This record gives sequence, C-alpha cells and structure tokens, in this order.
Amino acid sequence: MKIIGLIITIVTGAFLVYAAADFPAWADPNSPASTYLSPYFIENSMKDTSVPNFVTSLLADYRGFDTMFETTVIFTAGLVCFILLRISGRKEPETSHYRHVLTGVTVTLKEGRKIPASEDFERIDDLWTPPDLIIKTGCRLMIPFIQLFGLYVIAHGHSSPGGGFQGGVILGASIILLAISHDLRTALERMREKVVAILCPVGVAIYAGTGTLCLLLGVNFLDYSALASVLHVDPIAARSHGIFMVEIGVGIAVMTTMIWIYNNISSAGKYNQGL
Amino acid sequence: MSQQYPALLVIVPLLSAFAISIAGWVNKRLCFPIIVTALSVVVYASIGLLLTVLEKGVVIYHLGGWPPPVGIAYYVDHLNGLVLVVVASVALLNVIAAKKSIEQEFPDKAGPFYTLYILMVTGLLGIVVTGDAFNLYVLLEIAALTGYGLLAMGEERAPLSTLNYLYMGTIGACFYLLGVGYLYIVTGSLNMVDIARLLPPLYQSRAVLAAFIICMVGVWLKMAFFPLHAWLPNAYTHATSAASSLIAPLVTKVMVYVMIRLILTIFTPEFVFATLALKNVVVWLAVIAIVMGAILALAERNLKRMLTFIIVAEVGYMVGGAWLGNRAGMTGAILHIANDALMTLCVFLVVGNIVYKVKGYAFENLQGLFRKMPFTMGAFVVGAMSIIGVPPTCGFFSKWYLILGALQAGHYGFMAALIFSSLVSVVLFFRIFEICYYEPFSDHHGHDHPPEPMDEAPLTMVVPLLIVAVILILVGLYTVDIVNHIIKFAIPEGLV
Amino acid sequence: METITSIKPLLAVLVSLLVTPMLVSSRNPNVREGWTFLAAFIKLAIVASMVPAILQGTEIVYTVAEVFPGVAIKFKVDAFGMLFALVSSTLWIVTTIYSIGYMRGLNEHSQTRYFCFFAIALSATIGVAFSANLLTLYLFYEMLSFATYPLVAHHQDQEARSSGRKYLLYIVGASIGLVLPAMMICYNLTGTLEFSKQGIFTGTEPHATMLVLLLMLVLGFAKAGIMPFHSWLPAAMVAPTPVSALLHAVAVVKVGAFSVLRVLTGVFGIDLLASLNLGTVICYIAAFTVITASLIALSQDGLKRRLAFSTIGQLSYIVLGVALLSPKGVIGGMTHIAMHAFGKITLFFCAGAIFVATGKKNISEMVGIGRRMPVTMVAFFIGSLSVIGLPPTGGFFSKWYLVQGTLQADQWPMLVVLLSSSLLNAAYFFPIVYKAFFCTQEEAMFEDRIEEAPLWCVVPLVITAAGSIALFFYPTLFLKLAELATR
Amino acid sequence: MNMAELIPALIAKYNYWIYITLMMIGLYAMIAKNNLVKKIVGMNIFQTAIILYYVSIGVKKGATIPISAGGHGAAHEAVHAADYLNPLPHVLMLTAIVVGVATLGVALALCLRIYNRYNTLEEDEILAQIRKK
Repeated sequence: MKIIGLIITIVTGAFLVYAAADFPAWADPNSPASTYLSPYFIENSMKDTSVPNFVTSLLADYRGFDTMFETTVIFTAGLVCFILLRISGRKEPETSHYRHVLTGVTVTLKEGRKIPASEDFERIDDLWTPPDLIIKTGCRLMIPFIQLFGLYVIAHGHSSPGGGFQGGVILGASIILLAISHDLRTALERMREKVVAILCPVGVAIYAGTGTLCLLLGVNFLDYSALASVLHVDPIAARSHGIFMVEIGVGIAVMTTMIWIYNNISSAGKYNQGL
Repeated sequence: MSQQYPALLVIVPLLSAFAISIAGWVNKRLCFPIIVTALSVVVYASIGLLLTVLEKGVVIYHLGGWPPPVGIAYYVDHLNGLVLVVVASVALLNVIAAKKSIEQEFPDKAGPFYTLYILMVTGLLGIVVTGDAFNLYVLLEIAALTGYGLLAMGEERAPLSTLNYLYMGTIGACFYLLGVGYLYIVTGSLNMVDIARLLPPLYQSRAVLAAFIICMVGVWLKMAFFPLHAWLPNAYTHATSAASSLIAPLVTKVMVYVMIRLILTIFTPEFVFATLALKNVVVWLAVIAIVMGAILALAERNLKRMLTFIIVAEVGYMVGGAWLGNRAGMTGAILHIANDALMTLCVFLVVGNIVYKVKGYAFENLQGLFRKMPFTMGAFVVGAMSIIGVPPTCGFFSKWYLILGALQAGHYGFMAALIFSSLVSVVLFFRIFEICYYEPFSDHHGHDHPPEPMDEAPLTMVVPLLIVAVILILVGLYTVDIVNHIIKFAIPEGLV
Repeated sequence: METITSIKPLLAVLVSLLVTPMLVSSRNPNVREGWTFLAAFIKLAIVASMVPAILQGTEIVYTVAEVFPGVAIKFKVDAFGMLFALVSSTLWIVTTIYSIGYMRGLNEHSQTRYFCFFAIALSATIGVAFSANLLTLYLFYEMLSFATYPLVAHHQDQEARSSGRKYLLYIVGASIGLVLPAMMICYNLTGTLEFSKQGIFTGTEPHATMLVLLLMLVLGFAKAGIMPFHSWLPAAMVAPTPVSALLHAVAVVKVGAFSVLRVLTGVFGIDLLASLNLGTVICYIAAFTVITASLIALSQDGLKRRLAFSTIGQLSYIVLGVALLSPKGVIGGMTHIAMHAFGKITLFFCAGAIFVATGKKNISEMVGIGRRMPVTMVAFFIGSLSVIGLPPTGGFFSKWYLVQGTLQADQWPMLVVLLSSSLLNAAYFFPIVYKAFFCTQEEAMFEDRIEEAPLWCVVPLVITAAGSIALFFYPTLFLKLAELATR
Repeated sequence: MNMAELIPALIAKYNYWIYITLMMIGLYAMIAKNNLVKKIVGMNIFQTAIILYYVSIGVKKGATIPISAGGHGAAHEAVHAADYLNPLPHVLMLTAIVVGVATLGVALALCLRIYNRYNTLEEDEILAQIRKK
C-alpha cells in the first residue's frame, strides 16, 4: 500500500508541477484572475451594495447563492452527525450517581430512581473527574464577553473582517467552552437539544426565506433590491440590509450547528456529562 | 411564474427540507406529506422547464439579478432539461415506494432521514441545473454529505464502507475544485459559458490540459469509473434499501452528466476530441470497465452486490459512449443516463420490496419468489430485460446508439465489450430467475411443490415499481422522439 | 402491388398475449382451457380473414412506432408470412387439444404457467411471421426465446434446468452475439432494415463484408438448427411432448428457418445473392447439416431424440431450397415449412401418446406396439411418409419442388444430397413402423389387446395425420402463397 | 534553461511548490496510512493545500485587504482595483473551509460509530474482525 501510495503521490505531484509551469508568477498584478473579474467587484461593491467590505458583498450578494448552500452544508453536517450518533429512546442506566455540591458526598441511586432537580445536587457519571474551580469560574467570566464579541463580529461584517460565519463560530464556541469547563449537562440546560435542532434549520431558512421573499416580490431569487419596497429604503441600501439579514441567519445556523456537532460527538450521542 | 422554474427547482426542496426537519421535532406525521408535495412541485417545474426549453431554447436565470460572469447563473438547455426531469421523477417515485421501508427500518429518525433525502435531491438538481463551475462544487458536496449520511444508516458494516466512500468522494470533489481553480487562474472566470468563451486561445496551455485531466479524474472518482470504483459496491450494498434506491440510480448518472457537461460546454469537443490524444485511451478504459464490471458481477452470490457491479459496468457504457467522439455515441451516452437511471431504480426498488418481505438479498433468500411476490418479480423481469438490452425495453435502444457510435468510430473493441456484457447479464439474471422460479425444486418432476401463498409487498411499494416498469417500455417505444426533439439539440453542431 | 393499412396483424399478435391475465386469474382448469381455445380460434379467424386479400397479391401493413430514424416496429403481412402464420395458428388449436389430454393424463404440475407461456410463445411466433423489418423480427425472436425457456425447463429437475440453460445459451447467445451486431452493421451501411424483394443492399459493398454478414445472420438465428448451432434441439427434448411438438417441430424451429429465409430473400435478395454467388455457401452448409443429422438420427434410440435429429435435417431442407436461388427451389423450401410441420407434429403427437399410454420412450422398447395402439401407429406411418416425402402425403410436393429446384439451378450435388437423405429418412423411420406391426409373438413386448392413449391425445394426431394426407390432394393454398412470395 | 534563470523562476512560483508539497503529503497519508483518523488528518491537509492555492491566487503586489479604506463614508470617492486584493478567492475559500469542516464532522461521527462497533480504528484490524465472522 505504501509503495502504491508513494507512486501515485509522486506521479500526481510531478504532473501538477508540470502544469504549474504555465501559471502566472506569485502576486502578479496582471494575472487574469486579478484583471478579469475582481476589478469589477472591487470598484462596484460600494456603488451596488454600499458595503465597504468587498468580501462580504461578494459573499452574500454577488455570489450569495453559493453562500446559501454553504450554510446548507453546515446544516447537513449537523444533521448527519445527529442522525448517525444520537442514541434515541435509550433508557436510563440502573444506577445513577448524584453529588452533593457543597460537601462533595456522592449518592448512588438504584432502580433508576432520581433526585428532584435542585441546586445542591448535580448528576454525575462513572467517569466523573473533579472540576477545576479556577477554570470553571474563569470561563464563567469570559463567556458573556465572548458572546458579545460574537454578536459584534456578525453585526460589523459589513465594514470589517467578519460576518455570519465567523460570528456564529464564536457564539458556538462560547457554549462549547461552557460544556468543556463544566459538563455537557450544564450546557444543555442553557441550550436544549430541541432548541438547537430547530434553530439550525430556522437559521438557514432565514437565508433562503429572504431570497424567496425577493422572488415573491417579483424579481429573481436573492435579488435584495426588491426589499426596498418593504423596508422603504433605496435599492442599494436595501441590498445592504438584505445582506445583513442573511448574515444573521448564517450566524444562527453556524452557532447551533457547532453546538449540535459538539454535543453529539463529545458524548457519542448519549448526551450524558460529555468530555 | 414560469420564468422562475429554475429557481423553484432548487428552492422548493430546500425550504421543504427545513420544514421537514422542524416537523420531525414537532409532529412526525407531517414529514411524508411535505416531502411528497415538494417533490411533486419539483417534477412539475422540471417538466415545465423542459417544455419551455423545447419551445424557446436555452433558459438562463440570473440569481440575485447579477448577470454572469459577475453573478451565478442557471443555464438550462436540452441536455440538463432532460436530466432534471429524470432526477426529479426518480426521486418522487422512490420516496413514495420507500415510505414503508423507511418506517420499518428507523421509526424514530424518519424526520431527519426525509430531510437528508430531499437535501440530496436538492443537491443533485442543483448540480444539474447550475451554470457556474464553482457553484457546482458546493452542490456536489451537499449531495455527497447527505449521501454519506443516508448510506451510513444501513447495516453494521455501513459506517466503514461509507467512510471509505467519504475519503474517495472528498478526493474526487477536491480534484474537481482544483481543476476549477486552474481554470480560474488562467481565465479569471467561473461561469461555464464564459470560460468556454475565454479558453480557445489557451488550448495549448499546460494549465488547461491539467485542469481538464484533474476535473475528469475527480468526476471519475465520484462516478466509480472502473479503476476508481472500489468504494461503490460496499457503500451501496450495506445501505438501507430506501437510501440505495435513491443513490444508486442518480449519483453516478448525475456525475456522468457533469462529465458530459465538461466535455460539451466548458472544454468544447474540438479541444477534447481534436486537441487531446486521449480519446482512444479512455474508450479502452471504458472497455475494461465494462468487462471487469460484468465479470465481477458474475462472481457475486448476493443480488444487491451483483447489481452494484452492474452499475460499474453501466458507467463504463456511458463514459465510453461519450468519449467515442461522435454524435451517435454521445446520443447513446445521454440516452443511457435516462434509461440507466430508470432501470437501476427499477431493480433496486425490487430489492427494496424483497428486503421488506424476506429480510435478505442473498441468492438463497430469493427462492420461490415468483409465486410469493409475482408483481415485484414481474417488474424485475422487465428491469432485467432492459439491462440485458432486449427490445422493446429502453435499455436496448441506448445500447443500439452506443453500438452504432462504436461502429462509426470504427472502435470494435467497445462494440464487443457491449455485446459481451449483454451476454453476461443474460447469465446473471437467468441464474436469478432460476432460483426465484424453480427453487426449492425437487428432483422428480417437482410434483411435490410446497405451494407458497402469495405474500406481496404493500401497495405503496408495488404500484410505483410497476409504474417504473411501464415507463421502461414506454421510454423505449418513444426513443426516437426523445432523440429527435431533445438529445439532437443537446449535442453541439460541431460533433458529427 | 398495392398495400392496405390495417390493425389486424397487431390484433393477431396481441390476442394470445392479452389472454394470459385470464389464464393466470382463472382458478378452474376448464375455464382456463376455455380461454385458451377462445384465443386460439380468434387468432386463427383473424389470420384467415386476411388470406383473401393476400391471395389477391396485396400486402397488409401496420406501423406501431418508429424507434429509430428509418426503422420502426412495423408489421407487414405478405404471402410468405401468411403461409407460416396460417400453419402455426392452425396447429396451435390442435396442439391445445393435445396438451389438455397430455398434461391431464400425466397430471403435470403448474399447468397454468405452461399454458400462459404457450400463449405468449404463439404471439411471438405470429409476430415473427408478420414482422416487416429485421428489428421487429429480432424483437419477437427474442421474445419467443425467453417465453419458451420456462416450457423447456418445465420439469424443474436438474436435467430440465441444465438443458434449459443450454437452450438459452445457444439461442440467446447466438442472437445477441451474432444477429444484433450484424443488424447494426446493416443499419450502419444502409440506414434501413426493411425487408424487400431486391434486398436492402446496393450491391456495392465489399464481397467479404457481405459474406461475413450473411454467415452471421444465417447462423445467428440458431433456432434454425443449422450445424454447428444445432445441439440445443435434442437437449430441449426433455420438455413435455406437446411443447416439443408445437415448439420444436413447428413454432420455434420454423421461426428459425423462417427468419433465415427472410434474411436470404428480404435482406439480401435472391438476385444479389446470385450475383455475389453466395447461395452455394449456404447450400453446402445446409447440405452438410442434412446428411449429418440424418446419419446421427439413425443411431438414436430415444424416439423423441430421433425425431429431433430428423427435424434438424428437415429444417436444412428449407434453407437449402431457398439457397438454391431457383424459383422452384424457393417454392419448395417455403411449402416444406407447412408440409413438414403437419408431418412432424403428427410424429411427436404419436411419441407423446405412446409415452402417456405406456410410459415408453425408447424405440427398442416399442416392438409390437402397433397391436397395442394401431391408430397411433398408423398415424405415425402417415407422418413418416410425409416427412420422407412420399405420396400420398403433402411432404411429396415440397420434396418434388426441391428436386426440381436443384435441376433448375443445375446443382447436381444437391440433388444427390436430397435423394440420399430421403433414403436415410426412410431408413430411420420404417424400421420403427415395421417392428411395431410385424413381429413374432415372442418378440412382442405388449400383450395383444388394443389400448390407446386418452381420446384428447388420439384425436389431434388423427387430425394432423389426416391433414398431411389432405395436403396431398389440396395443396393449392400453400403452393399459391409460396408462388406469390417468390414472384 | 540554465541555473541563472531557473532559480528566479522557482522562487517566483514558490506558492505553487508549497501547495503541491502539502497536497501530496495529504494524499499520501490518505492512501498509505492504516489508521482511519490519520487518514482524516491527511484529508484535511489535502483540503487545506487547495485552500492555500486559491488564496495565493488572490494576492497582488502592492495591494491591501479588500475592504474599502474610506469605510461607509467613502461611497463617493473612486476605488482603484489595483489597491485591493482580489476578493473572489477569499469568498470561494470561505465556502471550501466550511465544506471542509462539515466533512470533518461527518468523518469523525463515522469514526465514532466504527470505534463503538469494533473497538479499534486500525483498518487492518477491523477488516480482520469482519473476515472472522
């Protein structure tokens, strides 16, 4: 196998090197890629969409259709992880352990009995390790700021690096951080599985819905300029707003998907205390 | 509304996918009606689109109102108009037929399953309808990811074989992406028609040659063209019948479509057949693919797995036909996309019914099925005849054009391979008929037959199957119309 | 000659196809047989109703659908097709009567399946008879191959299945492996597949190509049993006797011969073959088959196997007659389809009747059977006369014309072949009859009392025997059709 | 050509050499490695190489990040294409990155399933187990 791999690799590599001979040199301002289409985007982005960040305008407007499916890919990934891993309708184990938070005494209950949810007791599993107080507290402090920053990144995508994907990932990371620093159950209390699973399609649906709204308003799919009539602004500003709407959708979808994938993979679909 | 058909084709299933996935958490019983309505709308739109194309010629749809090459455009001509109808109708028929087995195999995850199902259909439709090289890659990945999900939900070996499929599929998609990157670096454009306009001066450039070859290898990986087919049999065999009967007919065919689109639209036939000296090499590869597929199928003692190897051989048919480099061969390849999709659907639906009733698809499970499930087996006979290539089933007619192309190209090896594979399929299928018909047989005149009671699959599974069987014959009888009114215009004048 | 468009040919094909659902659904055997008879009679009626028109020299045409530019699934009834259709649809009725007797006499299993595929096979046969071009012919030819497979393998035991496989291997293998490519090449060369008197070729094609095509097409229709593609026929004799009777003495093998004749007269055309001097090639292949088959037949002890080899020989007569390329020879070949059909089916019926009545299959066990089953053996005698070609049976006429054909084409070697093979025929038939009647008491294997097979079996073989004699006195219909076909 | 020309030619296109090397490393890992997760790692290297290739297309000498310097207020003043990087590859690669993440997630989920079933991620051991049955 190794030999075959080596041969294939060398042959392919040699072929690619051979092909690279005709490529323009690195950072050549006159390469076709830099002279054919990109000038149009750079020069007209402001005029067409009044979005200073060309990447954003290109991402969400000129090639907004790609981006919609990109978001769908994310959603698909979350769904596949769920459908592959989630163990549904699984009954509780016979013995369950609860830990008294203040004293640290662990109670073990048989025949699947439960302790009514209270502040003093936390449910733990066999592979429970004592959590580090510093990490817990530190993360608790950081998480709100992380989320705030995530919102900023989404909102400010128009005129600075950022946008729905980046902001969404940051938001998702905040919840995942909670799950890592405490345990999955704590995170799930903040954000239930059902909420995640419904918000995720909703996020993408916001994107597609915006496009469909334009379609219903009588122009082509994703042609935000039609929103002008709804938002009572000029078509160019309408495009900018349309881009913002879809960015929000992207943000929601990406955040929830990140959480969804983490929940399923970290607990192998059992949704116990996780890592 | 009619000018929005291209958008509807993709939007309706996409939105309904979200609706289904939400409904899966709220009320499971809604999922099936939603998916059926959505797919019916898609079928309607695709047929409407095809009629518009037949009437007015090529339909171009600017997404986001941006004219190409700035924005992404949908580009529908006779070629993908035809493929769209096939994809949509196959998806609709299959979901109706698969309902029971889906409920039987995973009662609690039906919602997510339907979501993946319709997302996959969205991806395939998008691949077919799009006119933008990069957009095609994104949809390729959607179809691939949903496919992994659907295939992996099968037997216990499914995850492993799916993981192998994932490796191969990713390499394939990445190769395609790289090829598009090569085109972009030399032309600066991503729109297929625009690239085709910019390429001719660059035909001698190594980069274009590399772009073409890399794209081809990528697409061949995805369509399981012979040396690169290793992932397909396991992945399809271990999947659930609902998934395999969607993926087996469509994915490979759509990839063949992509290949033909690459040859005809992006790199024009002049470049592919005239400038490059690869024509005969590829046809000989196809010959090997056909022969090996047939032989490997002979070695199988398990119906579903045997069929997967037949798919490998059929891919050889289409690649070879497309690369013969003449009109008849290309016609045969395009016609075979439609026919093969239908006949593969037919036989895989049969497998679905058998699995539903008998819980197995090894040869020994098939004994006495002709008495047990007469209608299913009747449809199976039609499908088998079509694969063998017996008139008036449609399989014969595409094979006719392929052989004609081989004759006109003077490529007798390909012709011989086609004949050979037909003969092998006769053996394959009559071996199965014998088992289904005569076993369990007894040695003196089989008088003491235990008369099994008839135990046919539920109506919702049998009726779509019979519809497919009828379509197989109707398509055969109307071949000349399909060829004269659709495929004739799908092939550029330059190709004689 | 003028042509009229009518749906009759299609109906004639469909009627026995459409009856199959009734056969499947009918629970009571009598109802089932009722349906079969109904279909058989309707079919005969439709076919017969077209005879007058044909005799006036018109052709009846019906196009189902055009499937390729220039090629359609199309029916055309001409004299030759009518001749064949008439024979097979008449004999279907007789055989149905016989089948009922035979199948019930042995209380065979899964009779419904048997009758269904029988009906399908018949529609395929008529379809071949009426097809207007090579594609349609190929379509029904394949249909017949697949429809008869379950009949051949009816007994479902190991032997039946293996010979069923052999049958498929030869028939389908040859048709897909040889006929299909040959057909494609013809289409690629000429752009059409329609049968026509002067053939579809311009005559400018290279001689080698034509020879290869001719061989592919003639050998490809393996149902004609021309050597070396003959050995499926003896193997297929494991089938129930009515199947052997109708399918392997009439429908299947004659379809093969018919297709070969169509190829010779319709695809290549007599004149072209004559000008390219290709007829003699076929002549010699056929002659070889005739002699060899007759010699093998001599050595067979199983009655049905002997009949099978005799069939192989007789089929090659038909091909030989046409390959002589002389008018009389062609007439002889075509009429021989009809004459041999009546004679040979009688013989098979007798074989089946003997099996039903006594369970005997081998000739060596039939000494003195004439005393046990006089009617059957007399019929057998008449049948063998017809096959040998002696008056007062129809077989005489076809032989007569064949001989005249050889003279017309002054092919002396062929004349020798014909005469010597007739002697061989006599040599392998008469001993059976002789032993059946004239043997000493101690030789006789049956005690001396008359015990025939059930009436359902006896009546048909009497009818067909009478038929072969009647054809001696009233052969005009078939002769006239053959003449029309050659004109 | 001689060294004097070859060296600059090589240097001028170093981005391609880098991406090809990375890509081949990934490809080799996917083919030759026995451990399923290592294959996945190889897959990611493979994808990343392509991403690098695309992004390197977008680079232009003397150009800055593709965000209008003037910000929102600068709608009126003209924008010169030469001043900014080519934004298109960045957009495309955003998509490719997302696809890569999605594929990674699915692949890991599959690995988990496989591990729960066979208690190993070494391909040969898994195949051995399958063959045993």
